[in-house]
Amino acid sequence: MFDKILIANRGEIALRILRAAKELGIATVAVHSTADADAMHVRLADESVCIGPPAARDSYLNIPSIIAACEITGADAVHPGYGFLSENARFAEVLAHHQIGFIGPKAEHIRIMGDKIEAKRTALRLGIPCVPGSEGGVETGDEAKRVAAEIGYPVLVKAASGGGGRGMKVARTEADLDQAIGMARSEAKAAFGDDAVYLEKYLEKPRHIEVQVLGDGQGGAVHLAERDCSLQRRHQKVWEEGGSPALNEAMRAEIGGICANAMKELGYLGAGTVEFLYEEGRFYFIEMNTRIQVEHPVTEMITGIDLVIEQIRVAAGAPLSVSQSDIRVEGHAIECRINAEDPETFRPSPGLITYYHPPGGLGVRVDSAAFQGYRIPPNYDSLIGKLIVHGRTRNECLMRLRRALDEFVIDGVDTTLPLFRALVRNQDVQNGMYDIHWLETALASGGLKT
Amino acid sequence: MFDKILIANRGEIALRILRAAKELGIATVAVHSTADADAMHVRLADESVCIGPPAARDSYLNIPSIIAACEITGADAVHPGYGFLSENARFAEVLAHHQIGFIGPKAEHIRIMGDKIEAKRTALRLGIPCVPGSEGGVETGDEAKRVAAEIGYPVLVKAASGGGGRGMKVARTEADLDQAIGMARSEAKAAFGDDAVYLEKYLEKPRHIEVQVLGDGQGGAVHLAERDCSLQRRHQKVWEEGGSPALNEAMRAEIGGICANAMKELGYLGAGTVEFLYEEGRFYFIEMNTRIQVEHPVTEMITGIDLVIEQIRVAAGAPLSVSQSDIRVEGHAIECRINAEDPETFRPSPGLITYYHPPGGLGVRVDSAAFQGYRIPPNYDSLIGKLIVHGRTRNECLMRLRRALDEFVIDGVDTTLPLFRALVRNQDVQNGMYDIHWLETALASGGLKT
Amino acid sequence: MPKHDSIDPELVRELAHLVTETGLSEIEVEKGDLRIRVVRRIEPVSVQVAAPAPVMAAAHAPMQLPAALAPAEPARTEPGTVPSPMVGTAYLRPSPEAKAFIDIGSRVEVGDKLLLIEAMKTFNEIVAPRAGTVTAIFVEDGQPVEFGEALLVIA
Amino acid sequence: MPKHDSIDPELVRELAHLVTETGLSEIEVEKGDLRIRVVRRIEPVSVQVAAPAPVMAAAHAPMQLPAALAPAEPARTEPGTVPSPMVGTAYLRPSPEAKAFIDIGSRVEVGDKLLLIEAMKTFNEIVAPRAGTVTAIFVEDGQPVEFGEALLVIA
Repeated sequence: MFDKILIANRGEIALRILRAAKELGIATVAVHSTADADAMHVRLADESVCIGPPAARDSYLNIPSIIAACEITGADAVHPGYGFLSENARFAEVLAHHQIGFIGPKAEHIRIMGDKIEAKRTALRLGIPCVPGSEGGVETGDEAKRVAAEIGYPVLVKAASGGGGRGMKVARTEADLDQAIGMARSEAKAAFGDDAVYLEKYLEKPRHIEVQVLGDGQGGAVHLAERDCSLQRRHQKVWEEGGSPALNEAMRAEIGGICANAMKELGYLGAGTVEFLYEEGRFYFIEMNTRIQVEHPVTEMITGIDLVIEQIRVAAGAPLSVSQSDIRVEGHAIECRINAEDPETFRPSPGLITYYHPPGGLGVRVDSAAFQGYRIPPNYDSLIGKLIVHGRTRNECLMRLRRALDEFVIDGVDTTLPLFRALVRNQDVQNGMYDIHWLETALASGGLKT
Repeated sequence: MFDKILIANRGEIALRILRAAKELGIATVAVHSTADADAMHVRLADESVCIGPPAARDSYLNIPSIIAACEITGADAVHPGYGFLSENARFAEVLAHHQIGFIGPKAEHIRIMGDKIEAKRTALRLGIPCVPGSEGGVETGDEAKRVAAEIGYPVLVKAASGGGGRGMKVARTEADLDQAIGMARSEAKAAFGDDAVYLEKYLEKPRHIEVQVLGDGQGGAVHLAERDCSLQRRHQKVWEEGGSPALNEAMRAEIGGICANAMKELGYLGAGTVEFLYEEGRFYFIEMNTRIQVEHPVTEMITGIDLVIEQIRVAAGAPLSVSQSDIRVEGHAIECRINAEDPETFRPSPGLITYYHPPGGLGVRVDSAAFQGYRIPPNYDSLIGKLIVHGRTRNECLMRLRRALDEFVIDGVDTTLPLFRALVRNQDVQNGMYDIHWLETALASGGLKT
Repeated sequence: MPKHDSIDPELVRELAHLVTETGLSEIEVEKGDLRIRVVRRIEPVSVQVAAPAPVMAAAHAPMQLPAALAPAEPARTEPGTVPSPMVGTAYLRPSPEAKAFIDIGSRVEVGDKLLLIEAMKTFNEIVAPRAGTVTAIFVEDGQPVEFGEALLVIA
Repeated sequence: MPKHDSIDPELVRELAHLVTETGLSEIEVEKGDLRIRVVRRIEPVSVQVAAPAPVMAAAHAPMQLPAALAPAEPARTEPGTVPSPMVGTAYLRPSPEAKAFIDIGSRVEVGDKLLLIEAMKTFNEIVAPRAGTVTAIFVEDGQPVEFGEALLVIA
């Protein structure tokens, strides 16, 4: 096991990692920019090192500074959290070169999953379902019809050289196909000078469902069920829950089993998330995140397994402490990402927290580095805390979340708490009837006035 | 189901009840003395009524005032919490007379368990193991020897008219018995003018182990495993955990089954606790508490069942929502009672909380009515919060408790947090090797210097 | 010569808004013989008024928690105020048809009946603790009252 | 004659923002007969003791959290202080046997070598940003330094 872990991150995830290390009896080093000198994890760490000015590229993204901090403190492993250097394969290699443990996957797996094409190719090879399409371009109208019939309507006609939505047309039936291809070709020709197009299945109202996996790099791998992260705004997850209101036990076991087997075959090490779009009973691979995720507590609450502790253990060479049959999903959990933002305009609201009182009681967890007197620096993202609530049923969980949100007090800055108070009272949310467009639509229609 | 519950209590348990009611969608009325006008549960309740001055007898114990508060608010049930009127059979009857629900057991069961002799008689009748003894007085030395041999040495010779420890002698072997009886008789004669003595099994180093039960008053009853509350100071529980480090699965199931069956036979309604002394594999009934207990969260953490919600449900006439086979003990939980007291002298420390920051993260629960800016009134007990920690194993739980205690900040008043920081680091506590005398001894020897 | 009406209420209002806008607790300005001080008490904490009798809380909106953490408002404390000695329902007349025990302007002696408070089907007579004239009655017939709530004033 | 409108609300607003921005609790300015005082009550946080420089924290005792929540102290800011531009290990001499680049009292010109900071097996030369006399050296040979940590003073 490691003796001293350097936490190469900030905010709530830095505190989260610190907690795991303390619970394992491992010493901690917090590195921080000058803007984070007063952060809670810096105060709670055994040692701290200021590694640079506020700009992330000069501090949290500065590999030489972080290696130097390891050297002067004698840290024998680094936990990168999420964001920053967490999916930087070179960082993992530099650490290895300095004989410092990287609490994350093997560099090669970070690299594969960081490349969209390589990732999809790997997923297909491992038996993970992907969005079906024409593979290459379609030449003739007949070929297009054959492919479209295979993958099923609606289909998306996409410019091979495309981007930014140009050269993209939806064909809902075979009757639409010729026209869609024609329009896509002309747009593509005009925009990119290349009229080659290909077909892909078009998902109209998909959900975002992701499977948490854990591997020991020695052939051991398990899945820890799924999280539904469909409630998004500008591709940022806002509300995550597990299990997904759209899945049943059998579907959960099936997609989970597929992911766990894929990770076994890959020899994957550490925590990871296989992300899917989900529509009408089918899963379509989007990407794999080779790190711990913001929403990992949802999984911890329904499985009782501390994912960060498991990350540390397997990075230190231990086999997984749990087998698939040990993992039981108990009840339901929901996470709300509380941002220091105006709950209607989403304008960031950095500044001094003048009053802070988190909710308590049964089934309520708060992961936050905020405290009364903390000044949220304007230099980083606006996530200041996560409220995670567990219940024996989804309904119990929703009722508990409602009362916990009503107890939560953060004064001095704007927060998205009012948005969540509106969401938990919304009929569609209560019914679990939402897809990845739902939140944007509800916000645009004013249906979530806080 | 009830529409509006009046919470006839204060402090953390009032907040606890409020949370359960909110999660059930039931309106709440907080009644309070003038000293508690600013309390958190008063602020969070839908309605509040000031029922009297600080002295409990004029407010929280004043039955007419509480009934009047029900009348003016239209509350259709009262939750009495613990202490105050919670085990007052007459209160239950007065409420019934006013057609107001009492969230607690039937008055007759409160009455039986409130009378030590009647309680023991009932326990014996229901098959609950009690401290073995001579039943009546022992006349001759031979009779004494026969009885002592039956119940096993050491035995306690007690004056029939005794009290306050006078006329009590321990006989460790048969050789000691005659002398012990002689001395007890003379002391008893001198003190009470009656030299009648009787014998009881003497427990030298017992643990305090209690079984949580829940009945629906309709013949349904379950047990929710045990809590070990041996760490006590002046008969006040300080640290409670479940399961007991002294029991294994089979013992847990056995004593739990005995208690559940007893409650079925009794037709018990609501939450209750059967308290035992435990020594060398045997349980000895002390008393039964016919209310929710301070340490109930320990059980909630290992079973996932919200005991206060269950109390409300069965009081409203619903059958139990769980059967014995649904109840699974998962992991281990420990509760620390955080008092506003000097951690060494235990002198109460009421006053203004100038900074308050509870710990967060996985497996950590805080039940507290304290907040920054709260002034702890000098009129009531010094319990200001409970820290309850859950882990998959007792060791994980201890490590998590340690880090949570290190995160907990309460400034402005003295608290017993430092005592718990010492306890969680103590070898005997870590090994679970303690009995009901351990804490007093450790404190007296200075072995727990904070 | 300075005249009191040379104090511009608009300036005071502006300062008052400023103190709120900026989240401050106090602003004081002085210019010549003009001095204006505006204070906003913010910390739930710092103001520990001695045990105020809070009027019955009207259903707290669940989301107003921050506000709810502000201290309860102090009770009316005009001299001569008669507080309710119990929780219950106040009645101003002995029976629905009868006339009220007292009206504003009534002259009362020590021991005169003022009103009834019903609790647990029992009507409790509230009598005058002092002699004087009733200058205010805060409760209406049939109104629920808390312990310590101001009932009326005998001046 | 003093006129109240000579009190500029913009100045008050600016001061009000200043008190918040700086984390102070009170600012009072006086100029001639004009006096403005803005106060912000901060409570627990209000005790802003100048804490010790966040030099590498020596193992925080786990129980000293309340104290640990006090704000970190400002770094040494004597004029002429040369802060470390990077994390690493400081060396005062080019090799273990050599003599130090500088001593207290040394006269340095812009660009003169002051010390080395090793990070990732690389020795980085730290040179004088200004001319003057070395009046203080805060680090010892082989001592780890943080970003921004005061190395020495050139007066």
